[in-house]
Amino acid sequence: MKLFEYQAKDIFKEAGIPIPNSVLIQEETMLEKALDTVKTPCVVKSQVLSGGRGKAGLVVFTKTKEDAQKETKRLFAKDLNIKHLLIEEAIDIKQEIYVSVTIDPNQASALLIVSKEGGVDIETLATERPEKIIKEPIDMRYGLMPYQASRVAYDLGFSKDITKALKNTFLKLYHIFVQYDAELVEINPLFITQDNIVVAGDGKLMIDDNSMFRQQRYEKGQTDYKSDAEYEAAQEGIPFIEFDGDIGLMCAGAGLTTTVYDLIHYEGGTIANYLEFGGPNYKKAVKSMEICLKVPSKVILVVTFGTIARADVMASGIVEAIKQLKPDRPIVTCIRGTNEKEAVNILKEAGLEPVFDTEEAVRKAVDIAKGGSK
Amino acid sequence: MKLFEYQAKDIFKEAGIPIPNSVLIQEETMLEKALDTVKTPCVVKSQVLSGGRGKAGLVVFTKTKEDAQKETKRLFAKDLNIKHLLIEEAIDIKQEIYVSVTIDPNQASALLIVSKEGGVDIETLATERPEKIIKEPIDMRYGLMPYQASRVAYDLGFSKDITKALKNTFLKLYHIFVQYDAELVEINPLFITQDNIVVAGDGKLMIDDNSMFRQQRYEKGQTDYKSDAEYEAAQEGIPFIEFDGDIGLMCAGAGLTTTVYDLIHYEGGTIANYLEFGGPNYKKAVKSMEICLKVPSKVILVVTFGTIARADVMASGIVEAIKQLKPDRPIVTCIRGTNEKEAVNILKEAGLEPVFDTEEAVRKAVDIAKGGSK
Amino acid sequence: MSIFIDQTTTVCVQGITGKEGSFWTKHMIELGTQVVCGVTPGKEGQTVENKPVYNSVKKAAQQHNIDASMLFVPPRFTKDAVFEALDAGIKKIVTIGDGIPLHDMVAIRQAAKVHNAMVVGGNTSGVISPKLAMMGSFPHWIERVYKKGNIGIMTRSGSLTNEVTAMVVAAGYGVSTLIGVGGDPVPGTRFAEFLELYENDPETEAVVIIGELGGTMEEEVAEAINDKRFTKPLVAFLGGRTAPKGQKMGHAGAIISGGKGSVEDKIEALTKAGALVAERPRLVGELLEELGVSKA
Amino acid sequence: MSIFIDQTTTVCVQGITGKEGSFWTKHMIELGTQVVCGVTPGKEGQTVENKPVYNSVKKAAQQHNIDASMLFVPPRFTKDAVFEALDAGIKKIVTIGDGIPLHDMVAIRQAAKVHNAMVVGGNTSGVISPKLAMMGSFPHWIERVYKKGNIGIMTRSGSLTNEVTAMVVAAGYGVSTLIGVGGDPVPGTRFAEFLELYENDPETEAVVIIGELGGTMEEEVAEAINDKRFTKPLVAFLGGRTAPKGQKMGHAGAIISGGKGSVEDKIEALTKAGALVAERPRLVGELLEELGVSKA
Repeated sequence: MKLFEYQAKDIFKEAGIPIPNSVLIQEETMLEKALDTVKTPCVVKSQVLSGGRGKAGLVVFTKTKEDAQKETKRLFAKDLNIKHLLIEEAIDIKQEIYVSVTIDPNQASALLIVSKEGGVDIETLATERPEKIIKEPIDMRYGLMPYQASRVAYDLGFSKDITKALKNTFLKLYHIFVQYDAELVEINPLFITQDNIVVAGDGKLMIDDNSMFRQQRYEKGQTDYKSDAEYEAAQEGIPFIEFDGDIGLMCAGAGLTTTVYDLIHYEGGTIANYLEFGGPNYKKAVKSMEICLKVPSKVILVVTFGTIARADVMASGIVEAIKQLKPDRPIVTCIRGTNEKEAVNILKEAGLEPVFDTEEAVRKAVDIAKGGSK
Repeated sequence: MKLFEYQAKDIFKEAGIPIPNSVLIQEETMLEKALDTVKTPCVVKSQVLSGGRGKAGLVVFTKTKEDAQKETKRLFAKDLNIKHLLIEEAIDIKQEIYVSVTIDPNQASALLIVSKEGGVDIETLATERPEKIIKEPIDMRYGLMPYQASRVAYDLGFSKDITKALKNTFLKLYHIFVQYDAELVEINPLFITQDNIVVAGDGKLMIDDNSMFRQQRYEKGQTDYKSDAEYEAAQEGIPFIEFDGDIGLMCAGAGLTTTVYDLIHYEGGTIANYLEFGGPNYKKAVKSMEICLKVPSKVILVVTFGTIARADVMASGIVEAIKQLKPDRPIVTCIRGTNEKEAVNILKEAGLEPVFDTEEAVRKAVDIAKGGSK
Repeated sequence: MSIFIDQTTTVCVQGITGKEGSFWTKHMIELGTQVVCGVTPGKEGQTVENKPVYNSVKKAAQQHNIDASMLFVPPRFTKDAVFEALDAGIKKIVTIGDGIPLHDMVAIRQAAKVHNAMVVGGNTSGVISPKLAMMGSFPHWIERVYKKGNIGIMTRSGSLTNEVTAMVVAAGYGVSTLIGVGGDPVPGTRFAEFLELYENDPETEAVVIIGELGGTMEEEVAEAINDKRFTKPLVAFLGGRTAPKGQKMGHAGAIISGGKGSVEDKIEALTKAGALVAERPRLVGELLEELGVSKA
Repeated sequence: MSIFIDQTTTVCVQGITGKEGSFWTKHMIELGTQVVCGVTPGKEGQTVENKPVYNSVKKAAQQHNIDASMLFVPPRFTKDAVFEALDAGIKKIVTIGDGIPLHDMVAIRQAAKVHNAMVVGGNTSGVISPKLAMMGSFPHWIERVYKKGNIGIMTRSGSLTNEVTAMVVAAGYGVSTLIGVGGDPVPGTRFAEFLELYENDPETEAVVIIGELGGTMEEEVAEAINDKRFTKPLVAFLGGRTAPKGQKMGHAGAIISGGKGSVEDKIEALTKAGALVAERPRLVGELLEELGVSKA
């Protein structure tokens, strides 16, 4: 689960990492009071989870109260669908640093990643000038040791005060990483102010979804989802992503799904949604199809090759779903795996024309989507 | 630092280990109210740090209110110097178990120690029937893993409910061990009641003295010391133990001190006190002698062979102490080590007769104590 | 003979009395797997498929010679169960659980390294050598997939494995040993770490890897070929060529892999190393033929 | 030549700019020790006794070949400093700090084992080979104690070491290498673990151990003699024969050592193994003579 900037910064603050003075607002009318605390010049920051907010005009520096009002109005406009703005004091910046803690899957360690060239796109920096990036492996049995944090901080070559503040920031960031079962915790940029204070300019914290059972603090609410269909799927525990193409996908397994996704593109088709029909969801055909039908699409394509997810159970589910939901669009099925012969019979008996080859099923769905034969 | 039973039990309770219903009282008049909560039959338990409280009559089972009153009065009598009594409900016991967590210095691991034969003297059991004791090594990098706690619990052969409760008790006890930087945390006996509940019958928790800087919860108060001299020494950070013999010892280093202790006994002498004059205390001669003079003794024996603790500094200190305090008893010195020649000169100039050999010094002190020549 | 597991490997099943555990134990034995015992705390004295159940792996290991342990354990208890197996000296462990906490998997992989052991999984179907033995949850009865042969298969995926393997079999080949390393970001053992086993396995003539976007496991395979640590023919199929970017892992994920991780990068690395990459599952068989791999 | 440290051993001093660090660095060099550099975070660029100071051990190790590290670091930072030295690949570490937290010492000893390194201390004066080199805080200028010779000495104590060693020297002997293992309940390295070094050291003809009540280090020495891992003459002096019982450690401490730990037990174990135990410091020299140990 990806947290919003303001949530990450709350956690930083609690851990003792300095953050800029700021107020979170949910509507335009709250700005006036926020500016009593924050003062102009300030930064108006849209709380959205996508990257590149600056380039997209979703984070704006404003000099005057009037500017701030104008930007707030613009960003709260309905079509942008932004729920929160963070009104944050403008910091007098001397330097920007990059800091993060994440996992190194190969070494089975955590990794403290630091660069003196923060603020920029760190991915680009990693490719073009990897020597600008310090990577310190952390044995998670011992945690980040003070000597490591100290060594990395000194290697950056700042004055003693800043070095000490950086060392403490690294140690606190690692502590957050462990405490929140994080995939990634990142401060980019970490400001060094003209007064030689270290302040978190941004905050990213991704909690491992598999650890949510022991991370009770954050639960996703309806406003955290892009659409009602995604929210409804999440309530059922069904992985679901909405796109804007023509073919609704009910597929079992991430690997098979991405492959079908590729095959559809090879055939010139487009995807309306991803829905994970495998794993524990294989018995949830009715609910799954109900969610798929909420998304505009021209055809629904079901592809499975199941192991524990039995083909006959899935076939029966699809038949039941069609009976109950009476879908307004064609359904193409390619259901294989355990008890696949029974599955074929079930589908045929219900009057469907099951396909048994993935590529053939994909071609059929793309044909329908393009307006070809049903 | 050794905690009292009631302090250890507070910690058990916070950690979720069940303890008997109890009330702590500081004077006789508090019993009445305590018995409103606890009811008779109850156990009246003296809160002292020495072992073998049962045999010494310091823990008494009382059937009636009158019994409880009688015992409370007896135990609060001045000469026993008991500050707290724990009035505890009597538990209907089916079985007593021994559980502790401590360190294995050789393996550099922690050790979960469990025996189905609790309540008895575990030291004796360890010598006589070691096969009755389960020792589970704990890699402190990982902590006590649930599978280990489970395995040990099942090995005891109780019903499923009790096994589960024991497993949880082990895990919680280890957690306390880590949280409090313990040398030892012990529950002996751990009761299994007639209702198959697991309850801590006693509690011992020894916090590592070297870790007290990060264990802020417990600080020793004046009432935790056996005498004013011990309290005063502790305030100065000077290790000090009071005995009831004739020779006051100001010695540098634990090894040399125990050796001098042995040599005094070989010569037929007895010890009035131990005072650690080495380490950072070598500059505290005046304060050290002041403390020694508070304890009844016939002679004060100073033995050192110092490294960082310079002999000349210690000699000057002793001379200064004699000048300031005008001791009422003879002082025998045997001060060696760095700058020992200067030390001899300093002592001689002050009119003392420094000895240079430990055995000779011991003999001289014992002679004086026995009433021989000064 | 085969790699990792064969008909002589003695297997303990942790979580044997559960629904999944007992179901797949039956099928593992059916295929020929030497399941010798099981473990479920509190169930000692029971049997499953006539195999004795113990309260702890240590106790099981005192009674039986155990080469490998198969875990049917919920994800949140997987770390504990793996550590228990390692503690009992077991060097081959398969865990299929989907949803193991990330930090737990880091601890598992590290502990396995320290113990010089191999943990396969999680989030996988396990390991199967058709007609010989399996540890996991494969529908080995689907003959158009689990046919014995001379192709070693490694995969990060579940149903895609069935899809691709069915194509390999359709082309006239069969499988020596199939290893599902698992779909999690930190698998217990990585593609490249199994290559030595395949290299030394006389039953394996070529290897197929079924990869996908993200991570660097496929690049590590390319390195192994470059370093001549693996010299047999190798065909890869990679899902996710057209997947939308950055749906999940952020910048730092990309940094660790030094800007690698896209399917394009993987194709480039593998192709440079001399492996063939199939565009569609159907083509995997064709490419094996192209490399002159014999049909049994 | 000598054991653990000699005039060729290159030494880094952690905490070199502190009062203690700079004082003893001077004396270590004076004796002949090859101090090559020091470490104090934030003091890089300075020098102490003409030796360069670095911000981290890693950086020091990039500039110098370091065999051993000497720590003058407060007890509460000792664990971090030892781990830093181990991380930099240093295999011999001496830490003299008195007051290292118990659980930290457990971590230190365990990490040392994992790294195949030796940590001497804490709560000790360190290691000295008279006239050659030292790591620690010995008043090596006291000639009636630190005289070169053929007796290896190991001790748990500070001033008692001076007391006993002075007696050994008074009897006409001298010291090959003196190792203070330290007075804490969990020393980094134990008596018996040094015996192999003394056994193989041609400069050492006999060993004296200065022990005391508590723990099992002396019993382990007896075992090593029994197992013929140590075959040279050995004399022990043990303080605390008449000490009041149980002033500190409770029951569990006694259990670990299986009821051992009293001076009586230690004397019995050592005597059975064939070692001689001196009743008083003065007698140590006599017993060495009794064993026929030659005077240099």
